[in-house]
Amino acid sequence: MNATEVVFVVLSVLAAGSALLAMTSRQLVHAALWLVVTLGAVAGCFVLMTAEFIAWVQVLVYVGAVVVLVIFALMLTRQGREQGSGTTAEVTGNRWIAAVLGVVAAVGLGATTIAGFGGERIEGRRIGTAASIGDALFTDWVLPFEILSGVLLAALVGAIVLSRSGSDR
Amino acid sequence: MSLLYPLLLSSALFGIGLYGVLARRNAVLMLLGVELMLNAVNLNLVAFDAWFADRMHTGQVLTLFTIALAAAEIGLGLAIVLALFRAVRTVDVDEVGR
Amino acid sequence: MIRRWGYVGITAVLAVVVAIWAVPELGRDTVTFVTIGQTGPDGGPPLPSLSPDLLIYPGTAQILLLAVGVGLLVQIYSTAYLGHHPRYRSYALVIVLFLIAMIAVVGTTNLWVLLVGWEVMGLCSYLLIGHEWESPVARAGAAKAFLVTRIADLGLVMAIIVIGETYGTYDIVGAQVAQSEQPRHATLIGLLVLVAVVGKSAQFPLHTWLPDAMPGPTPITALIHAATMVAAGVYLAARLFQLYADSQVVLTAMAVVAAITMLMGALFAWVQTDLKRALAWSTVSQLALMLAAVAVGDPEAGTDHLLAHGVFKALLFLGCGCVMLAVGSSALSSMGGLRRRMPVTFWTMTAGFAALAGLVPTAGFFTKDSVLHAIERATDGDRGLAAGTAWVLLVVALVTTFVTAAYATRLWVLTFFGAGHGAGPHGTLGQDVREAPLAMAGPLVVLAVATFALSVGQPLHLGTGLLSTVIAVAGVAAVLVAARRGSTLAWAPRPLAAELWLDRPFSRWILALGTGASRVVVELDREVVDVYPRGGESLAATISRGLGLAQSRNVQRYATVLAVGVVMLVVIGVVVS
Amino acid sequence: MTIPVDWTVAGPATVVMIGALVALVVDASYSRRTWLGSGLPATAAVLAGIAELLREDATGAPFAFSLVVLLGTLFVVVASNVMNFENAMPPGEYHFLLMSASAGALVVVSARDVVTLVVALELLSLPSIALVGLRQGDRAAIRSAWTFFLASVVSTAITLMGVSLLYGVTGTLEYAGLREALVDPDVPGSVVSVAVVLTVVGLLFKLGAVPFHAWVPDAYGGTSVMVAGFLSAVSKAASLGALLVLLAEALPGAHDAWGPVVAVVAAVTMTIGNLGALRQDDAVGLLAWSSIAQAGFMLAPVVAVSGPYGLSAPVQYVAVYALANLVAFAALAVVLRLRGSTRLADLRGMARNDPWMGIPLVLAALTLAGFPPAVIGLVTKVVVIRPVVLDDHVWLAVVMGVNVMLGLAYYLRLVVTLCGRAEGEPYVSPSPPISVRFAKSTVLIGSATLVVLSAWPDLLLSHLP
Repeated sequence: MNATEVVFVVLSVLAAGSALLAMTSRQLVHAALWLVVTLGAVAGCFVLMTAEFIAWVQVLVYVGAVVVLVIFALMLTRQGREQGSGTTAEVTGNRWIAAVLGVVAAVGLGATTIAGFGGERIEGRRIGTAASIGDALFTDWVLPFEILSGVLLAALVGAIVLSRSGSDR
Repeated sequence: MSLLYPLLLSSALFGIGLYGVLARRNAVLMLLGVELMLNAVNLNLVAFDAWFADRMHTGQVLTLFTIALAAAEIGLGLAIVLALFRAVRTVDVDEVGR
Repeated sequence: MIRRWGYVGITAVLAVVVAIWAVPELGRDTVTFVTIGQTGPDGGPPLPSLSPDLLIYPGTAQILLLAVGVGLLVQIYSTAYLGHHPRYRSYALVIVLFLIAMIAVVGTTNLWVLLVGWEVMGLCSYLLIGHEWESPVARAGAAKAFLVTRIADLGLVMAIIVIGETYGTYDIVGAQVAQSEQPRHATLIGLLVLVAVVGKSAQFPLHTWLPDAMPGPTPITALIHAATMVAAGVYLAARLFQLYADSQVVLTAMAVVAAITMLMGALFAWVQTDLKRALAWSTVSQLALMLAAVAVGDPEAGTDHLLAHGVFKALLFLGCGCVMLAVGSSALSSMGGLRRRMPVTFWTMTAGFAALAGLVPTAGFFTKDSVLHAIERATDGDRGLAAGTAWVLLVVALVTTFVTAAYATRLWVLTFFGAGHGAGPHGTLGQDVREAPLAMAGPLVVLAVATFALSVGQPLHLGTGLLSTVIAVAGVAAVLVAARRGSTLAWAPRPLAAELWLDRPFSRWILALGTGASRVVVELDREVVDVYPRGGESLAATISRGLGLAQSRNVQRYATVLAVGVVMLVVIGVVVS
Repeated sequence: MTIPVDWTVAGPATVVMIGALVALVVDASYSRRTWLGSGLPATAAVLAGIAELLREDATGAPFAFSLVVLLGTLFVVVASNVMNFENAMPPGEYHFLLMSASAGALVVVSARDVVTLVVALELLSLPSIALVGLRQGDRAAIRSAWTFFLASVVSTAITLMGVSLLYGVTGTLEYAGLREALVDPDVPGSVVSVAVVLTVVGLLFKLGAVPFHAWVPDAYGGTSVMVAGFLSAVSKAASLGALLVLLAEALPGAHDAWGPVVAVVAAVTMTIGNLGALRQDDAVGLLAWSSIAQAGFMLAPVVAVSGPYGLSAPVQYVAVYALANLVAFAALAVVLRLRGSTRLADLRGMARNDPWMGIPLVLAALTLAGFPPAVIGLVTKVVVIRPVVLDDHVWLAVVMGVNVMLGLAYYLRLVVTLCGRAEGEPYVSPSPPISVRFAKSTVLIGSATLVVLSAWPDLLLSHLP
């Protein structure tokens, strides 16, 4: 096990642990913050796999935008009747089925990947420079890229029109 | 580096995300579970891209798209949650349905 | 008035066109051209196409003429019977539509056209049974007829698909040509056709809809539920006979169905207290006789009897309509003594009952004789049906002949003789009981003439002819003697046994047996046969209520179902591959 | 530098997307809140998209599905006239979202790689979700949107996981590359199975197949009737087309993995859908459940996608289904606008007292049931059962037969209700505004098409692939 692998394992444990905390924490804002840790750790994993560009996008978009949005939403939807400031059961009665399904999904996927890719190794070539990604994006993948702009626009318009209150009509 | 490390981390994150979606009472945190699942996918894609050293960078390009799609989804999703909160004054999924 | 005759005119034009087309074909017995459908891509079976290729078969010309002839007479009859009804227009138009559909069924060689005609006939039947939709009985009867004949349609659709897949064509002639080269899937096709026939021709166990269809206007009953639509089932069996003639399974099943139905129908007809329902059960029984002819390998005898039966049963139903118009009810208890007041109706219906009973020289005698002869020939066992089955069938058919003669006589006596049981408080017929108007009596005369005319040129089989005549006369005589001795001919056996039949143990035994058997069959019918639809319905309702609970509007539960589903699908995908 | 875009794929979608933007901008500068401001540009754009599609002179299943999508969108846009744009629905945003989803549907069926497919699927999904929630100030609408949204993102995530594994075993996401790579005997079979099944999930979700169906009744019931019509016709046709092309072009090598899954899903879907429809007492709810059952019918021939009718059977079925469903939903939209209710009890006798809307509804129900006189419905039922039989899935064919019978039960209940006798005082149709008449005309044109097709089914059967 070389140094890269050691760092990767540490980051993995960090990511998985904070993800678990994010999904079980009783404090809503804490959950969002644990998610930031997870996303950061995953970005670190990207760097270790030499995908630097993806790592920066992950940090910018997720940590910089998505999580901020989420925290805003959590604030805006804070319920009036906060019994003990959010220490009520933050999971539903569904949780045991959910836990079983989560474990089944994780174990199933893990077993599949072990069966399919056990023993394979990633060589340390640099794959993720901004130049090479940009080149691929604007030659081979230009059509989905353009469609993506449509998706973002449509989602934006949809979000605006949905969050506009009914009273201004 | 062994290919299995990122893949196993991805499996774990996917399972945890699924649990979150199915178990969290708060609608916003259910969305966070979805984000975790998408991150698991991204890990897979980048790992395979690195393993193949794909000249078309299919994996990384799809990862970029996934991140953008996740942003679009969460934008629309939070708008829906806010509208829902205005309509029924709660984001508790057990009560939203009633 | 002029409008009403306008519809008659339309029907007449239709009849003339068909006559011009069909009459020259009457004597021919070869098919002149063959059309085979386009084959599909990669040599697969052809696409379902609805090309309008019409073709007259030997034998179909008569059926076409029967349909349009009876249709025309019914249309004329209806001007008087229903002419003042507020929905007369839709009624008359539906009859025209029905006739066109019947022409499509009988005249086409394309199975899809046949299916369309078949379905349109079913729809017309439904609309016309429910014509008096103010009455709940009519609505229920229409719905029942509709639902039960759906089963027949399913059988037909699947039969058509199987024929198409087997022989690569949806053309009847083409399929027959292909079959003569290499017969395949005879049993499957035959059983599916049998399902279609059983539903459409009201055979056991799907027989219940036909008697319940009786709230429909009487002329319609004559047209659809005696002469044409129900006969289409038998016609289909005869038309496709070649495709399943090799399968002993099919022929045996058909013989069993026919045997059960013919006796059961006759017994039911015997115990009815309502003239129209009795005639309906009689139709069920007679259709079974035709089906028996097909089962023993002589479809021509079946279609011949279909023709004769179509004429005399239409006559009986139309006569029944005249009687109903006169006394205002179809219950036998309100009839009686009509002989002098309604002479035309009396004499024509007498001819009809004679034909039903199978008495010389009516067409009914000759065609029934042909059927019996065909069954008798099959008892040597080399016509696809096992000898034992054929013997049983023959015995049942002879018993049915006896019962048929008996109930025909009973109905005849109860309708036209006696004092007029329920005719009024003073025991005399009301003054308004008089002969039906010309537009109604005329068709009766035409049909009565046809009942005799059709016997011209029919073959005569001396042995079976004598036997069936003896049996029929015995049946007639037994009832006449009973009536002469003052029997009310009511079906309840106890008073009969106490008052009249003491000195005739044999007759009493037959009657009691008949009544008992009828009771058992009625019970079986209600308790056993109805269980399937009821059971299926409640099962579906339960499951669907469960689904309602699952549709909880809780997103998380939906997502859980989704995730569980994905896991199960992955397992299926991994395990099966 | 040339940008490598295949315009046969992108052409119509680009035209429609530009139309969406134009509609949004025109509406913003048009003072009155009516259909006219954005509906006209939208209609023009769809027509231009159809012209563009025909100009490309394409053939095959993607072309046919694109045509169904565009004609369906045209129908929805024109019939949307019926909606109350003054109060409840912002017209500009409505048309923009509708057209965006339509553009997504166009790309979905003509995609040639999984990346485009995934992104286009989102272009179809996200605007659809927004459309469902668009009725402002309506609690049921936003609730339905939430249900739809969550189920949609979860199935997207699952699909993406499948796609990532597919990429892992093959090293490519282009259909042609996948097709070659999966034939290689060295690919790990278990991973391929898992990957393929997970990938198919997203499309099955859009199709509304069991167990991904739960959003359908809620979403259809909560949203405006024409949006439900769009989802049931256009969105469903597009996802079926995408599934078909994906399985036929990219994954034939993994037939062993998805064949049984698709067969089981089809059988369960049609059964559950029909059973669910049995207990509905609202016409829209009935159509929602029936559209689940219909998804099962269109899915069944997919098991034989490599056979002689594998591609043509679902295309022909979905074309007729989409037309009949649109006619039904448009008629119900008119009814809802004029009478305020689509409950079956309130529709009693409609074929008699309001024949211009009642009879098309009867015709559509008969077509969906596959019951003459709507011959075309029957013919397409045969068309989808045939490949299943040819491919030796006898049990599935039997299930289909049973479900045709089950379906008859509730479709005919609808027909009988419509043709029955109205109780109480006779309904007097109010004189509708001109916009509603416009919507009515689409219903009549659609039902006339159904009649023509019933009289001459070859018109459809020989012109779609």
